[in-house]
Amino acid sequence: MFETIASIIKICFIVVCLLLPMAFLLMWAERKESAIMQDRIGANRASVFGIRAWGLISMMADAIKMFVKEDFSPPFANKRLFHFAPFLAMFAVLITFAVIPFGPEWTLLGHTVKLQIADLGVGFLYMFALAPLGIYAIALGAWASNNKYSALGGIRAVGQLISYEVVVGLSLIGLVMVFGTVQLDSIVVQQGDYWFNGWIPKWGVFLQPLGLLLFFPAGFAETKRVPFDLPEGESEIIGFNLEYSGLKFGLFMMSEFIEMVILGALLTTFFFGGWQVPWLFSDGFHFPWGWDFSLPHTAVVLLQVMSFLTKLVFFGWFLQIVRWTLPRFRYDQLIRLCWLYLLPLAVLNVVITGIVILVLQ
Amino acid sequence: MSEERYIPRNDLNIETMQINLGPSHPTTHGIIQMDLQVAGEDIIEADVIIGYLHRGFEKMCEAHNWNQAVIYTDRLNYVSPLINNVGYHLAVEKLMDIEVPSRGQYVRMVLSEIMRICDHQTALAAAAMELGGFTPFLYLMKGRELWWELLERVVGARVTTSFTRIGGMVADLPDWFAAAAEDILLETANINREVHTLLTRNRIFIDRTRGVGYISPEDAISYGFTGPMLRSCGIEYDVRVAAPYLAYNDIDFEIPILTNCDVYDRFYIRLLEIDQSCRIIKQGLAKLPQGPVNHLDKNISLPPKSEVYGSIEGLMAHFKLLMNDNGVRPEAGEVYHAIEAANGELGYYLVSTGELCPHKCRVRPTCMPFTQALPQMIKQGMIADVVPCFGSINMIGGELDR
Amino acid sequence: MENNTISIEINGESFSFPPGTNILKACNMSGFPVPHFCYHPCLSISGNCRMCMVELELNGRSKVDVACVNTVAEGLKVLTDTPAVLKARRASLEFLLLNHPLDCPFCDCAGECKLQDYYEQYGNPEYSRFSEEKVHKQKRQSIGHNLKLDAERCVLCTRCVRFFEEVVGKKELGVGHRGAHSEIHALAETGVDNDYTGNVVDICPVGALTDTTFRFQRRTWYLQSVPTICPGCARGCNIELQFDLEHEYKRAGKRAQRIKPRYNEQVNQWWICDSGRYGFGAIDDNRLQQASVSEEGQNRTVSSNEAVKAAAKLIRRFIDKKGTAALAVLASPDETNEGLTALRQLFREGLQLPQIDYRLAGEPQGVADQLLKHADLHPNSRGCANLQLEPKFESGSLATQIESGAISGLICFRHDLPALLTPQQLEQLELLVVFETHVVEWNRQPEVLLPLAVYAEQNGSFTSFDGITQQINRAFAPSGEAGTALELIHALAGELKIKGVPATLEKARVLMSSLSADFATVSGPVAGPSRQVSKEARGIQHV
Amino acid sequence: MAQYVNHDQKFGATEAIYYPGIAKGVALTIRHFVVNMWFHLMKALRIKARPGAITIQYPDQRRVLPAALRIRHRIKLNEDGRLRCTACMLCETACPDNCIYIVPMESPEEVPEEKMPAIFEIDLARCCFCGMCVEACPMDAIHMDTGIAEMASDSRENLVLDLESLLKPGPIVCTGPAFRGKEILELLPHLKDVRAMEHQTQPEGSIYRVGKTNR
Repeated sequence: MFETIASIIKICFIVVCLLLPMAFLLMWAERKESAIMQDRIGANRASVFGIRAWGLISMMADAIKMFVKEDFSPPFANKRLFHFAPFLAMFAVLITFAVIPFGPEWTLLGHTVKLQIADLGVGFLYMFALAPLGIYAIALGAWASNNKYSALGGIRAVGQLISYEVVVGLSLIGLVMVFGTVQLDSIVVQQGDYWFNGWIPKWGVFLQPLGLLLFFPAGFAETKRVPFDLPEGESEIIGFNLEYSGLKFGLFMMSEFIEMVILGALLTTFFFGGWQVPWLFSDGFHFPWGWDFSLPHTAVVLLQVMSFLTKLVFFGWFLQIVRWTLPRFRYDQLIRLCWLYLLPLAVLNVVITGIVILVLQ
Repeated sequence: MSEERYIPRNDLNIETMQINLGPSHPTTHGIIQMDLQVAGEDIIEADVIIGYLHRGFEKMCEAHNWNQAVIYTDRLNYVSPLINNVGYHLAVEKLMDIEVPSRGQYVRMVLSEIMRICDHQTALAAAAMELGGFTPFLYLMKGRELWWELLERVVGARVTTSFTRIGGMVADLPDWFAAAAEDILLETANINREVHTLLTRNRIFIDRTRGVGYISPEDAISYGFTGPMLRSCGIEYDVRVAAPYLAYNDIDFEIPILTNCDVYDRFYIRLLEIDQSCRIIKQGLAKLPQGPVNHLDKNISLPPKSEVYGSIEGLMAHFKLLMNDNGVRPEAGEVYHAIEAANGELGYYLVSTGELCPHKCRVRPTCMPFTQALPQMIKQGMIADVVPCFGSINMIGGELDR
Repeated sequence: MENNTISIEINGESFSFPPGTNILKACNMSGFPVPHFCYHPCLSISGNCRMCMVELELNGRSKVDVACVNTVAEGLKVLTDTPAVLKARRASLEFLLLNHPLDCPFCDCAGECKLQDYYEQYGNPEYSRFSEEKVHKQKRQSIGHNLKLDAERCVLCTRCVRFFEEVVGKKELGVGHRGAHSEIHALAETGVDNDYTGNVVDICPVGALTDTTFRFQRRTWYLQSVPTICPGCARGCNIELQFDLEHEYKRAGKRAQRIKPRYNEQVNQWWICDSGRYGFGAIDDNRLQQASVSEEGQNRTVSSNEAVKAAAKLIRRFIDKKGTAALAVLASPDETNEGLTALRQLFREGLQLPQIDYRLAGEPQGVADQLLKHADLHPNSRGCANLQLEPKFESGSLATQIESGAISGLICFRHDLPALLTPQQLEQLELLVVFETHVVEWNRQPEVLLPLAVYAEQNGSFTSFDGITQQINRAFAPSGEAGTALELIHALAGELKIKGVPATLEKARVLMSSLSADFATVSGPVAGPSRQVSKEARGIQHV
Repeated sequence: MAQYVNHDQKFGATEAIYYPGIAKGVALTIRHFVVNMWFHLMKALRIKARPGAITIQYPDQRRVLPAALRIRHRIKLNEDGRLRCTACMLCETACPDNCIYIVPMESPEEVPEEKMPAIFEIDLARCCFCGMCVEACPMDAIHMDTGIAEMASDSRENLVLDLESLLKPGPIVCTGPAFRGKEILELLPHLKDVRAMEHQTQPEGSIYRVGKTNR
């Protein structure tokens, strides 16, 4: 009973308090952050009673506009698939977050609650099984629109996402080999170890630097953002969502931003210690230079959840910076990058990791 | 840098798809249509359809007198209108066999070079943005904005400058101009550095542009390329050197040549030319001679306002120039005069029959040959290559369709 | 013969002239125009403007002198543009401009002002050296019903004084005061009063004399011009009709702006009378715009085509019922020869109508004078007579014929029927087809009323009282739906199935030249409206 | 003298792999972000600093319009309060767009200038703001210096300025927030100098108006 209630609360927390607000914030950040780095101010004109809240009201106005805007569907579209696709896209991204741990185990009223919706044995394999559902959403939406540009976008999306799905998986194999598990929770817990007398945390970034360099672009490509925004490529083919408007366009866009949140969460979880705070143990801080602070369990849990969220926000910010700095790839270069550079390197990474593990054993 | 691209084999009997890129498409800044036959992402056939912005510029000039026609030249290459003004009036002056005083020549040269910077910055910005680089776009636009802020204070308008007149300019440069330009030159160089960092040293950008839109030097010549497009094919031709006009002979500057004939070089050469234009502006302002900017003949340029308001002679000369049946009438004859506009050789062919209005005013648009060569450039590539190719030719609808 | 010509050298070329020719005229004739203000070929030599400076060289001695006072002499060498001459002209101009007010912005003469033209050609390249206060004189003096004098602008060439004295024969203007304060005065309190006052505005080389009808209406450089013939009387004076279509979308209506005389040695020389000059208002005012048809008391507006069809039907029915003798045609002496030829061809040759006339008893007559005015107020009575548009009935007895019932149908071109026939007489007509240019108050609505173009709206020719046939030219399109007589009669003939009615001006010309010797040559320029012509035309005063 | 110089590019190892170029670019944009963010922060904390952005918040902030700017027309009165325009129609003649329409009339006896406009219309829908009318005016009557840039209208008729609206370009009152454009000047010091110098050299009474037009 408690488990069920806790799960429901966790799902609500994740969706209502984490994913949607984060996606919303990312949309806001996309505008304000790009503006600031481009010496602009960004959206700030909408106001309620004179309050502009640094453009947040603009975002709300946008959201309202999205909801009330005419929901147009092209006359020769396959209506059923056309309407279905955006919801599938949203579903696919929301469901993948289930396995990501956003906090440690929390002992509450005698019960131990894992701050993770589902601690599946298959771990992130679950994600790689479900995330490609988004590809169907895009392909279906693009095809159902009955538009040549959309169709091109859909085809690009399928090619790109499926290719990079492989690299995403392979680049994490090294990590799995190091930690010996596919369970995300256990990967995060293991990143609480330290090297060199506790000076350096055993984060994935230090264990698998090449893995990070491979996972980062591959994951980025999965979010379909510049420089990997070929399915959209608004100056070339306008994109798979060309015919979508109103709420359904909003769903596509939202799913894209949630994908960014997920990418941030994965980067955090795999390479940056998940909810771990350096030198924070279950009873408090133990710094290698000898300082100790003991903290109550709840405070530690909250700090660790905060740590997870902070890392998430940082990666959100960083992904935006990268997105607004770079030009876009060309389709053949993108595919070549995947199959000729990233994939062999990922295999190499697995081999090297294996050798290193063998040597260390 | 980039490997051999997969080229679709004809024996596969690929069914092609027709795609109309334009007339209103984000890539086609300006209205132009590209009719593409694609197999997948590869372009098999390409055709460029122009004429969506045809306003009858040349015909309209025939209904306006020699000075009034200058407002139409603003609307040719609306990114660097002042160069068009200068070119037009240099042609008229050649027809009339007069020359503006040397200060006027320097002022025209400096303003032309400022416009060249603005044009290059806009072209680069648009090209960068279409490749997805929105940030360099805004940095470059910021750079252009500084120049426009300055020009607005001198010329009185940002786009529709209409600043030259037969025998001179509407006004002289103010005395604070050099100091203000100095600061903006620094900022321009700084923005150039930023663009180098963001784009020209970035592998993604290099991949997107290197080897793309190749056109051989022979083809470039036979299409009639001029300007940065031609010089990026390794051919040394610049009107400023081949047939010096204004004060370019007194200025020490380089004309960059690149030899790879691709989009990267067209992009890069514009950045280099911005630097050279900065040099010209600096030297021009330093050497700016004293004296009048306008030709002093009362039958050519308007008398000073003090004379118009204060003496019957000035008033009559003023009326004589402005009344319909009077005004400037070049002697019957024809002339072709070309200048180095931002995009290449901008030529005006004028025929006078001794009337008040040009009998014929024909423009050699700079971007017309580039647009003609566009199908050849994009036929080798993919849909995504249309974007940098199109960006690199810097097509300006106003000038192309006239 | 050799005694009668004197050969001189102008700018190195030899010319020969009859003795007594003045040098200015000689230069102008030889293609070396000399600037001048006071000289006019029709007036006596005054020699006061000092603008026509030329260098005269005789027997090795040379001097710079005015060209108008000196006459040609054997072996004389004339140089018209040596530096000395240019310097002298420049100095003269500077003097003339010393006290000239800064009036170009509101001077009507701007654009056709000799001062402006000569300043452009010969003036000081520097601007003014004069920094003192200018002499002020009275502006805006009314010196006649149509003349305004601005004494400040006057350069005292005295052309106007001499014109009244020598051409009109009445001394009406004079010069008063002395030196810089000299002014033109009207000698009578009421100002000048004769029939040729408008001409002094033409010959005034600057904007001192302006015409109240044109004053501040349009700027001269907007005007387009077309050479044509004055329709005011049978003299056939050559005129330039000047008009303006600029911003026509804003000011519908007033197109004709003024009339200027056009030089013709045989007819009017440089002049026209005031009634001809100020008659242009009729071109645009109160014009009939649309055709109308009256059926059973119902009057409705129709297109010209429909009206022509209706007219043809009615005429055909009338002839079938009453025969040709009951249908009279009143042609118009205001129509062109070509229109009249078509009319003659349709009604006399085609329909075989016996009753054709061009006069109507009681029409007003003018007063003739010595110079230009003629008593016949129609420009083409001679043309009508040449085409034998004479009736079988006694001229002037149309009214009685109508009353007696001999004539019960009338086709009328441009006669003021309501004024000349009684309402009873009009009521008696069974059929009344009227071609009219202006709106007329009808007490009996014509069955068919068709709008007709006036002389400014068509090409054609008029024959003056002494048999000179001269070309008139179309300035602008007919007002409203009006058509020319030629077009309408041709259309009517088509509806009546009558062959042989000329459709074009050229065909009508061929036909009419076989009818009278007067029509053999049509003199005068054939020209459409143009600014260039207008510039030449405005140069009328630049003689 | 100009000379041709070959500038061909050779790429090295840093261009062969993606990361260095990307890292440099990202570093550049991060620098921009941090610097601008710092000044935004300063501003949020009400600490005097230059603004973090170069943009101008248009209806609230307005650019200082330069004296030379060609913008909506007006007709000047002379020192005695009389109309300067004498309907000489040179502006109408010089106008390449035919957008000026003047009907002249004779002025009352007491006015020295004999002629004045009865109708003076400028059709802004046709006007291309080339300034040739100002150049042509021999009476210093027409000027394009009102600083009014907001001329939009929902009908063509409203775009025709008559004599009255040309004489009174509309009450120009500062109803919006006070001008905050100084911030941009501080961001771009050279422009500040331009403005300072311009104000030194422009004669008194030349135009620039800031704030909302009351229309």
